[in-house]
Amino acid sequence: MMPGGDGSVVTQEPGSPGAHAVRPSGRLPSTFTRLMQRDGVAALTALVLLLVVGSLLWPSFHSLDNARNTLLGNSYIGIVAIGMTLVIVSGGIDLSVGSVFALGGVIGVYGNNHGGVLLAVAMTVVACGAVGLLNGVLVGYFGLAPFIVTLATLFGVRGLVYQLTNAGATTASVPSDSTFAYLGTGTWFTFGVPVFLAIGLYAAFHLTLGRTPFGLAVQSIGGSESAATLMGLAVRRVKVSTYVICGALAGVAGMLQAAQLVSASPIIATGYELQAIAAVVIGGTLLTGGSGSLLGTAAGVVLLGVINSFIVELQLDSTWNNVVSGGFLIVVVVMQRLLNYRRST
Amino acid sequence: MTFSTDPGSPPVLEARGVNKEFPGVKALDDVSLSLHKGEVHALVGENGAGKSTLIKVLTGVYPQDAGQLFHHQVPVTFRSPGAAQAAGISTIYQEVNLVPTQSAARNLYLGREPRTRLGLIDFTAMHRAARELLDEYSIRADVEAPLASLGLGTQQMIAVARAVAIDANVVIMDEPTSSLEAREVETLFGVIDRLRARGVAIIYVSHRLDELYRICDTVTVLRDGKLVHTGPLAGLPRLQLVATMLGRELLAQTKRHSESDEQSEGPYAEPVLEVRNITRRGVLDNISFAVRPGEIVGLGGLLGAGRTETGMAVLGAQDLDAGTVAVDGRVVRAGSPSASIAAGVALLPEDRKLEGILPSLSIRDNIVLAALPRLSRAGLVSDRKVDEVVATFMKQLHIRATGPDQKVGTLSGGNQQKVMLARLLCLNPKVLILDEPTRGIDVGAKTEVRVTIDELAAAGLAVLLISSETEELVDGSDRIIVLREGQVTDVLTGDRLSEDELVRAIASVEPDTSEEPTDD
Amino acid sequence: MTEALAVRRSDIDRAAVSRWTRDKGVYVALLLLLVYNAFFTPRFVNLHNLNVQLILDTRIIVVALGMALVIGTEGIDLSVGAVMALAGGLLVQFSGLPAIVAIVLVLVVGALVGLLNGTLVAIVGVQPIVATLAFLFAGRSLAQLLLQGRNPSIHNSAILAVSSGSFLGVNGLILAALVPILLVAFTIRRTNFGHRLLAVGDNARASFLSGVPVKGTLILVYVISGALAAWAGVMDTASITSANALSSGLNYELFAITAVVVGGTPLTGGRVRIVGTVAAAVLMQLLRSTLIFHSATDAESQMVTAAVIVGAVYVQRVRAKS
Amino acid sequence: SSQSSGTTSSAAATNNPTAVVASAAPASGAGCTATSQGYPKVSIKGAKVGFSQSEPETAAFRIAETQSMVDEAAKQGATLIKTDANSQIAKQVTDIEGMLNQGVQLLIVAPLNSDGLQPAFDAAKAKHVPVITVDRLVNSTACTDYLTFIGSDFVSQGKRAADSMIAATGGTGKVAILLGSSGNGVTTDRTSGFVDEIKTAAGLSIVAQQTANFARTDGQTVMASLLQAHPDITAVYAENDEMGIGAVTAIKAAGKKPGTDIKVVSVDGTHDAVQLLVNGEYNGVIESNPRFGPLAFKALADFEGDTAVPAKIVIKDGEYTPSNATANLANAF
Ligand SMILES: Nc1ncnc2c1ncn2[C@@H]1O[C@H](COP(=O)(O)OP(=O)(O)OP(=O)(O)O)[C@@H](O)[C@H]1O
Ligand SMILES: Nc1ncnc2c1ncn2[C@@H]1O[C@H](COP(=O)(O)OP(=O)(O)OP(=O)(O)O)[C@@H](O)[C@H]1O
Ligand SMILES: [Mg+2]
Ligand SMILES: [Mg+2]
Repeated sequence: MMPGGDGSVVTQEPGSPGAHAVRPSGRLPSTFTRLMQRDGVAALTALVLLLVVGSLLWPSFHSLDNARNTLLGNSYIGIVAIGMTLVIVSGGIDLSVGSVFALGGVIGVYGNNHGGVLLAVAMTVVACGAVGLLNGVLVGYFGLAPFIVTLATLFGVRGLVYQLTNAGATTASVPSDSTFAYLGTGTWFTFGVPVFLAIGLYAAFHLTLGRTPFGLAVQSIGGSESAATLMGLAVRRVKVSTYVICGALAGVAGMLQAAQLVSASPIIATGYELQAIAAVVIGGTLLTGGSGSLLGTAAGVVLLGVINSFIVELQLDSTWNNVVSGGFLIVVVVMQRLLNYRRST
Repeated sequence: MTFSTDPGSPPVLEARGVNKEFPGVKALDDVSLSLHKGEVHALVGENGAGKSTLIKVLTGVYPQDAGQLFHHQVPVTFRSPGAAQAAGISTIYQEVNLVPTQSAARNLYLGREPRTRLGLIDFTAMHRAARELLDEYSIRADVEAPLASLGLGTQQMIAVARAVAIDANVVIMDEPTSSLEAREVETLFGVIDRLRARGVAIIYVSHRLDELYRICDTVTVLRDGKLVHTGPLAGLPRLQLVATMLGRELLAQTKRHSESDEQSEGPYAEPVLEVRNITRRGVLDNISFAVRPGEIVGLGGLLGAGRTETGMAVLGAQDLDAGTVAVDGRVVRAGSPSASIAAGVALLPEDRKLEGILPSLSIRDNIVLAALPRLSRAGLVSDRKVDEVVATFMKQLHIRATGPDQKVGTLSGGNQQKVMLARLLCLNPKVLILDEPTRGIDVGAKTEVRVTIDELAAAGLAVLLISSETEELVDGSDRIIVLREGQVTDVLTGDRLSEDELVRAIASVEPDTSEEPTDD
Repeated sequence: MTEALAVRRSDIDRAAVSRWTRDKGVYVALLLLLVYNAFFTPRFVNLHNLNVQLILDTRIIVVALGMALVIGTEGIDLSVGAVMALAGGLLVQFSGLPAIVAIVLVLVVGALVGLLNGTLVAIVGVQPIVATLAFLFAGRSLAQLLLQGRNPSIHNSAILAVSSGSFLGVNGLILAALVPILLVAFTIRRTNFGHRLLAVGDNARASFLSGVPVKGTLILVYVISGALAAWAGVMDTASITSANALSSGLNYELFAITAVVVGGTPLTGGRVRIVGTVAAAVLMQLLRSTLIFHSATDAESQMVTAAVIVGAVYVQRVRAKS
Repeated sequence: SSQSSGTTSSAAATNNPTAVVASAAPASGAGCTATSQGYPKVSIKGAKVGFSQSEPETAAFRIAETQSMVDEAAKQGATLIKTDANSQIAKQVTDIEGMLNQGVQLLIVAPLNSDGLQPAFDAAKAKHVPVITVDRLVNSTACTDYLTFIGSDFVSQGKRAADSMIAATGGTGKVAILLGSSGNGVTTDRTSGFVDEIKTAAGLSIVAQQTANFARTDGQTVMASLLQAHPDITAVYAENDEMGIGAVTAIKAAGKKPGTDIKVVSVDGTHDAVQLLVNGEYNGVIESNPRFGPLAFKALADFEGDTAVPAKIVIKDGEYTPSNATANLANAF
């Protein structure tokens, strides 16, 4: 959650009239627990721990090269996870991001080859934002369940991508010295351009979610949609906006990946929706919505990436990657639950 | 204390010939209402009469099927609650309508947040303003803590503060006092007086007649979705108001202890419920008491005193740090309501919506839920027995519905409460814990519920009655245990069983402390 | 207080019509598809083809049954596809044992996965989608490790009989699905557990306070889902006569959820429609084969499927404000 | 994900499906050596060699491919480091860069896609590590971006499958195609090669093409529906063995005899498919030889030893026919 919203308890002046709302002190969580409950701190801690252990075990682990690779390789899913965080905080879910990612690549390459990098960006944002708009309208205005709506677009958009590429027969690529390719392959201070774009987007949306009325509205709608409606918020418009942002960001991520690969692939990014959800959850955002942290999501994304580096260093069969990721997911969510003092059921 | 309103002046807000139906129910049938500047307008009626629906139509939550709204005599259509709010109509809906995961400050300023020069939200300013606002209404709460961590009453007061802080010309309050205690009710009335002085028009819904007569100028009575009376309140006799609401006379009501003192002290009756030294760190501190068959024991105290927690502990809904609960002399396992229920304990939860009803299931499923084990054999449910039980209780408790298949979520609050009662009664319990059993139910139903409780006690049940209404507690109990910060501070019996004594016992431990409890 | 509510006749009619389309939407869609095929698709509407289509659909139906129960508790089980793959892998591992023993062991493992999911959901309090996501990641990989990349064939005739056998002229796979359908429908309708499951799905806290063993109910639901998924894995293995860690049950969690939701079970819990689920699974399979009959490309199939899902869910939507 | 890919010689079908021989026919331009590229000379023995696999090692093809790398590395006394991109191109780039960080001196890559590995190649070039690509041709420049490519295009596999089909059917009949995953280059190539070649037999017509995702279950379900939609189908071309085997179960379930009533031809050369061929329930399997190890290490040795390495190296693979299947069953992977 955002500054000031971390649930810290301010000491109250004793003795003033109406002092009945004082919480019994025995129920107060310890400072440590409260710190860990702060969204994302647990993921960040785990990340630091893994990094320290990895660095101690293998000298190549903490090399700049490794950092460069891990960050670049995960910047795309990272951008996808931003939109996913917004949607989840608003109480929804978006399963279509993987397909939209592929669409973004195809549209971006088409746009670049028919008018240059600006057209590529514009077309990607518009086309993928339109998918988000469709999702958002079906969810917000027609009252359909987000899970099933975006499941349908997961299928439908992938079909559209096949249609556009003639089932992969028409592959489009871009010249590797074009500005478009630079977006994916260029480096600043030896780090890939997508890494900086992702960091910039994280910063921007961190502020949006935590410090703007729109972000507060997103959190409130996730907390209680009916209350948000009765309080006069434009619930439907905000919901639609989150899906539009999510679609557009997934498309942009796909476009950047296409730029890195200097070509678009229609089969890319299957299963990204689950990876993004996993990253968001590991980052401490509850799937029930209401609050969430982009810093946590960022930590979650990098954490999953670092696990992959671990597997490489351990020389394990890559099949173990999924087993370890799955196990790790369980450990993290169980930890989060155990740290959560409020009783369940 | 009626302020001079001006009925001759043009109405601020007016509804003409409003109709609204839900599948199977005509909730509003040709209802008209006009609201004038500086007027406090009572809107009353039985549970399910259509009060909340009218308010929702007035404020853009539901579109009406027919009829027209006028705001300052201009025909209007509010497409959303937001639109009504923007037009200066501020509403406290019947459900507590704040976002539980957000802080009090954010709830207060949601939609109109103070901004810094960069256009970002200025949380420092927001928190400062929120603290000032809550101080103004004597609400003690941490403005940065999530709302869900505050008590129900505090939440309700924050909802009031939010509604009033919006610069409004109409303020609508749907049962604002149902979860408030006496002191907060006074604060609220102060607020209403100030609003009235500013010329704000107010619609006030409550089932508590005392309150209506204290603050309202006009009254509109709804029955079965139809308007049956509208006019000045002063001069309208109470009994006549009630008769207009119900369409019949009220049941006679008795004061319990005046006539049953002796029999409840029967020396032979062994206690059926024995609570010994139950302790839950920070919440309950070494509480002991016993309830005999046929006895109604009241639990009194301020909000957060631990009454609900005590009830939950007796039901075994939570683990205890120490102490035991015994039914019929046998200790019941803590942490397992099913064991307690099997032993004969039943509890009516305080928060009907969150802890009571299964909204999308039928009345039938709701009633038999707890009794399933005894209505089935070898894990298979007997439809015949279920139908029998459901029919019996729907009749006995006068549950108004299209049939046993109606979803409970679509019933009015009072009827939901009766469904809850039916769920407990078909268990044939020995010990009945009733947590705020008459909260939010109309006068007719309230007397029915109270009479039912008396009958149950007479039939030999042990009843633990939790209520924030001192009158209900005093009239309905044989003995009142007063809790404060999780400790038993007093037990009222015999002569001390009066409202004055109860208020004094609840407010302070030492008789000399005036009104400031020495808390920390 | 018991007098009849003022209800006009036309109101009932309108409400009844909207409720009818909501409840019977799947069947209408199924009928429409059959009528369309009767006129426009040669060789489609005949007993033989419909029988073939039904057989092809049995695996999804079995998975969807468990999913329907889980969704009834306001949960979701993403692990079912992975459990199917794992079941196939295990069945091969147990090939030395008598068929019955091998199958039972596989079902037990499926139930154990359900126990893990259920424990995470009910005891630890992890959200279902996350709790089962972990096994979705891990389960298929475990099956891969188990099979070490081979797709070993099954030769045990007793296991193969699950698919190729028949009883009284009814195909083995159809029987293999029919039995669970009847069991689950009976459970929901007539048993204590069925009633409690819906209660937990509607309001878990209220159910707990009413003495419902919420945790036990939830765990049992996931156990059933796991066991049914394992059974579907056995059916799949028998049907294709081999185990395949990579493709067996791939995306079945999504297909099953689709069938359940299109069949009229809301994701918000408190309601389960078994016949609707089966009808929806059949609808989706007939849709797929209709597209095959009309030589649709993969791209077209996927887009049509998406549109049908949205359409079906739209017709059955419960009004947002009620 | 594709379960199969592979290479064939540019030559037509041979009778010997087993031979794995490098035909070091000098291809375009001059050869490529460590000296000519200014790379440091590395002795294979004791060298750290990286192998980047593209897809999960669940398909028999991928296992055989990786195993041949492992075996050959052991034989040459090199240390092999493996990664697996799990069908994600971005991961493959990261994998390769990760291995470079770990200090591998030689690289063998099985690319997931024809495009997209350029960043990895650039990283290798920067560290002067030669890269051999196997089984899928990439759109980069040989010798500069990567050392050499071992394999050929899938179009010819489709062509050879068509030839096998023509032989099996005698040139008449109605053919259904079970396509691999949509959007996959292998699918596109194996389809176009087959479709072009089948035109040479006037009596054969293609009546249906449906996706079965390279998976056995889908092969079965799609084939079952196709048999209903087109009862006159007499032959099936499956773009990998898995789908072909699935089709065989569907054909049997429909009461027809695979191999006789309906001819089945597929691409790969897995043990299961060849066994069906032995049983007479199959009509042809075009091999996709996965055993790149020896060729790859030889090319590396040549490069380091300043023997010119051609831009493209051809791996010889063959075809299982009803007549040679029994004899060669042991060679199937
Ligand atoms: N102002 C508050 N802030 C935080 N927690 C509170 C507050 N008031 C009550 N609580 C907690 O909520 C629970 C409510 O106490 P409980 O409901 O037993 O009191 P009560 O006497 O029944 O009051 P109520 O009238 O609200 O039901 C207790 O666990 C208490 O710790
Ligand atoms: N969303 C809804 N769907 C269906 N029926 C509804 C809905 N809301 C209200 N009703 C029905 O409309 C009628 C009027 O309900 P309403 O909530 O307005 O009563 P009320 O006067 O506010 O009662 P209470 O005093 O219990 O709050 C009731 O019969 C109720 O069952
Ligand atoms: Mg009301
Ligand atoms: Mg209470």
